[in-house]
Amino acid sequence: MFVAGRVAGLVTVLAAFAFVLLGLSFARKRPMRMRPIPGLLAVEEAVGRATEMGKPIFYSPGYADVAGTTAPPTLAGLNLLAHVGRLAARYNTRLVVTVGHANTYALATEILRNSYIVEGKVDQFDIGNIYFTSDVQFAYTAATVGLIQREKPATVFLTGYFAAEAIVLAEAAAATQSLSISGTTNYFQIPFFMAACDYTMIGEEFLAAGAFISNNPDLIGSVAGQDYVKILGILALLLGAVMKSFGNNVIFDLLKR
Amino acid sequence: MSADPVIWVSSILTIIGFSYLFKENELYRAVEHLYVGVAAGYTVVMGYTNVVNKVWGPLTKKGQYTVLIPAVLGFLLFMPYISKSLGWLRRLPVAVIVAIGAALSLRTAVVEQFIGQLRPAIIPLNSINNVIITLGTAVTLCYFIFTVKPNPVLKVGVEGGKWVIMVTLGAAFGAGIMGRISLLIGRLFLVFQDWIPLIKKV
Amino acid sequence: MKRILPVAISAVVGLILLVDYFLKVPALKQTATEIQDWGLIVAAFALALAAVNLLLIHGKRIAKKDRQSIHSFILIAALLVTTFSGIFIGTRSGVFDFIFRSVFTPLAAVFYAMTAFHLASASYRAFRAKNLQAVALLLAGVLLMLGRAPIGEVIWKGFPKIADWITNVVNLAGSRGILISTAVGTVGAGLRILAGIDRSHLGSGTE
Amino acid sequence: MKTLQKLGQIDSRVIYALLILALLIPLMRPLGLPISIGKHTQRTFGVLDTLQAGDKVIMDIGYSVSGAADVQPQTIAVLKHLFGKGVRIIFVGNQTEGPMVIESLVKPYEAAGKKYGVDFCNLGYLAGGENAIASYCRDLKKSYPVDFRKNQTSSLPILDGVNGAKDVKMFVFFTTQNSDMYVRQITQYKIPIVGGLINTISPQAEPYVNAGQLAGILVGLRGGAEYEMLMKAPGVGVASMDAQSMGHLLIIAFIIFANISYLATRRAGAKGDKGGAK
Repeated sequence: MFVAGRVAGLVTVLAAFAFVLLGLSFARKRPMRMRPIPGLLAVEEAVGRATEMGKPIFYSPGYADVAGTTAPPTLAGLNLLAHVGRLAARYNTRLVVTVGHANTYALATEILRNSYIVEGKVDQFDIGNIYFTSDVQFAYTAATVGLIQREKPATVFLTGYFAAEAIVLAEAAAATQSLSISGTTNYFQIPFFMAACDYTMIGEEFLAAGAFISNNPDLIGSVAGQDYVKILGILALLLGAVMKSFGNNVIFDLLKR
Repeated sequence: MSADPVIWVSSILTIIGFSYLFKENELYRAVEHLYVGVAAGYTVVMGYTNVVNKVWGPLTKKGQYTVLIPAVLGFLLFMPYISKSLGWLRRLPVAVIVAIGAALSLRTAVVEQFIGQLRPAIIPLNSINNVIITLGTAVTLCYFIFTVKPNPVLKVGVEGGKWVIMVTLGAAFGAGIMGRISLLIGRLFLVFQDWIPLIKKV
Repeated sequence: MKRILPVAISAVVGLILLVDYFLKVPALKQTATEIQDWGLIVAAFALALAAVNLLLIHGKRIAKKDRQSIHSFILIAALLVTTFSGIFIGTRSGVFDFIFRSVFTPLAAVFYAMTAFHLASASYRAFRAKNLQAVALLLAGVLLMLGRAPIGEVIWKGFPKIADWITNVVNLAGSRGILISTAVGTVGAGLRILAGIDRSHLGSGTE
Repeated sequence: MKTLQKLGQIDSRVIYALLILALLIPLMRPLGLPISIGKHTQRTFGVLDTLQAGDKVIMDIGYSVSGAADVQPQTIAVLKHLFGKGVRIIFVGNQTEGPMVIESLVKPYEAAGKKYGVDFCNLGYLAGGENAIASYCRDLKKSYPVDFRKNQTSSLPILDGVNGAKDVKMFVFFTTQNSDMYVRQITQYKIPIVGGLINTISPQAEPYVNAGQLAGILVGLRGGAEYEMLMKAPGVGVASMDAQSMGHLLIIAFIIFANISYLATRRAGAKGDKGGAK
């Protein structure tokens, strides 16, 4: 019935499912709190800076699609865009966006229009500020860099899915002396963001930020559920190591099953 | 200089590509579009080959009619271009691909990455390096816990996690720079060895 | 129908593949293999999606006859020539090989290699140690670069050892932590999709 | 202070030119810096060296041509090793470019007498990413009914008795992507997996090597250079190493300079603020 070597995995999957459901039910009952994330806390400051300087805010969720493997970071980027859009509408600050993929473009326009509606400023919503470039990586990059150079924004958001172009965009942001907030799940690009941007959200930290800013209890609950699995992992790891130091292999062997 | 037309064309395209660094220009934009077109066409050819091998062949030569199911599903991907009211049918093949992807990565991520990486991290704490490896893994995990109420233990974990992650990202930073330099060296070989023989061949 | 059917398909497909992996059910083996194969075929069809999109967008641009239409013309011509030579003359033909080696390969490589230049100018202007953690990142990166390039060893024998320690000890711990955490994320996301909690991949519901 | 500020305003194009010179000069006039063999390369060589004449391996050419410069030298050196030993290689391609790259890689060997279908075969590209790997490892001939040269795979002698990854001695892949999907999908077949990686992703593969899930890795162009040394056949990899060194030194110099001027201006800025308050 069971496959040797996969039993521990099966138990983990079932536990994870239970934990996610548990997290969901908690999150649906009452709002959950999240550990403060500097990059997220800086969002208001960043928008305020643009308002004070009278310069635009630039936002890119990346060139990727909202379907497939690039979906989670792109969607997190769009969730954050909705929030930034509301702040921009509230403070009457221009928000310029570039999007690379047709599907993402459709969602981004829908989301931003909604942000302006919520703030009661639908008349100020200008679809011309959302640029659809190309889903070809470097064509998108060239267009985005050109826009950053022309607009000289006070604040640059590079929050979504980014690959090799990350360094090019981050450098363009630094060259215009703008405050930059970045976030992606692509680990190979995070160091470049980290070195060149003012704030960087790292991997899952960015996904969690996107979930919390969306106010969607299903997403938040699932973050909580995953936290429980991680805690379980940490406990198994530490306990196992301590026991192994004293020659006891119980936990180590359990994980072999 | 080389007499090979492949070397000539690729070197000239390379130089036009690099001309962007000097100034964005019309030629650069032209080769950019050329690239997008060729890449998309190339991908279509590969997809076509797959479909011929996996659908047309089995259907006509072996009479395997079951391959029609995925073929129809594949066709439905293009529904939004054909009919507005039936565009939603695109969701069916998308549901299939996404579910396969999710299930395949879920089932092996838990065994090979979650359990498979927890187990080798359980090592006797008998050397400084072993302690760093085990504790480092634990605090890195702490950094990615977001919803648990802050307590002193978790705070120490998160703070420690930050440092381990920074050094880890530093390693990725160095490796990333190395890789980019290699790629540029590759282009220099093309232009200054294969095309204009400035670099001696080994 | 529009909502439930795709979710039901995802759930059934997912369940079959999960059960097939975790439990010994010989009856499912063939079905699971078949489903995976179907996925390959659908994915092959999906490869043409980008081309169709490009043809539509750039076809419209050519019809508009604006300044950019020459670029769109180049794009469509390149797309069609490549496609036809690959399909009708053959992938092992001289024409297709020429396009691949003299146009596709160098252009793919040049766009990627260009990031090396941006990296150089970023290291000159943008990579700044804004806080102690950024110092740790930059320092680890520089030490790794010195340890991995032959010249580092010539300057000081210790550099490769430090680079090894960074990668094999600290990076091992950090990468492992990230890996485990990402695995949990993958499991969570997978479960959400298969259980129909997360339907974002099916679109926003307006189609 | 002023010179520092002026230096900070150098045109980007000057920086680009410096980078080209730093790489081009050592390529034209090699310094011949010694290249020591790292433990990853040594270990990987040892693993691949256990293969005997007639053994079959699956080799996934999973790199894109955009990143080929970092990975291809390794591939060439490993092919020299394996073909030289008489190992039989089943090629597959996980990126669309794969099959065309494979054809160019095998060309010299085919000219030298290696027989298609017996000593090697090119199964081509299979769409689907991770699912493609999972599928062909599970059922090779179902996933690939026809190879890239339009032969029925059931007619290829090299595939006699090979139904999946469990029937070969080893799995070797070269990639510009992540190694995650290979580890996830192939570890279950209990055969050694060897990965040739682009530099960028190599630190993340370290836990897999430590856990034994990857039997060995080769890292970027340097890995290729080291393998060339072990094969006593210096090629592009070895020829690039001096340039690689100079490139690193230049970038490090840039980073150090940038941070000195950053610290200096920040300190000057802090003083200036105080002055302003008075």
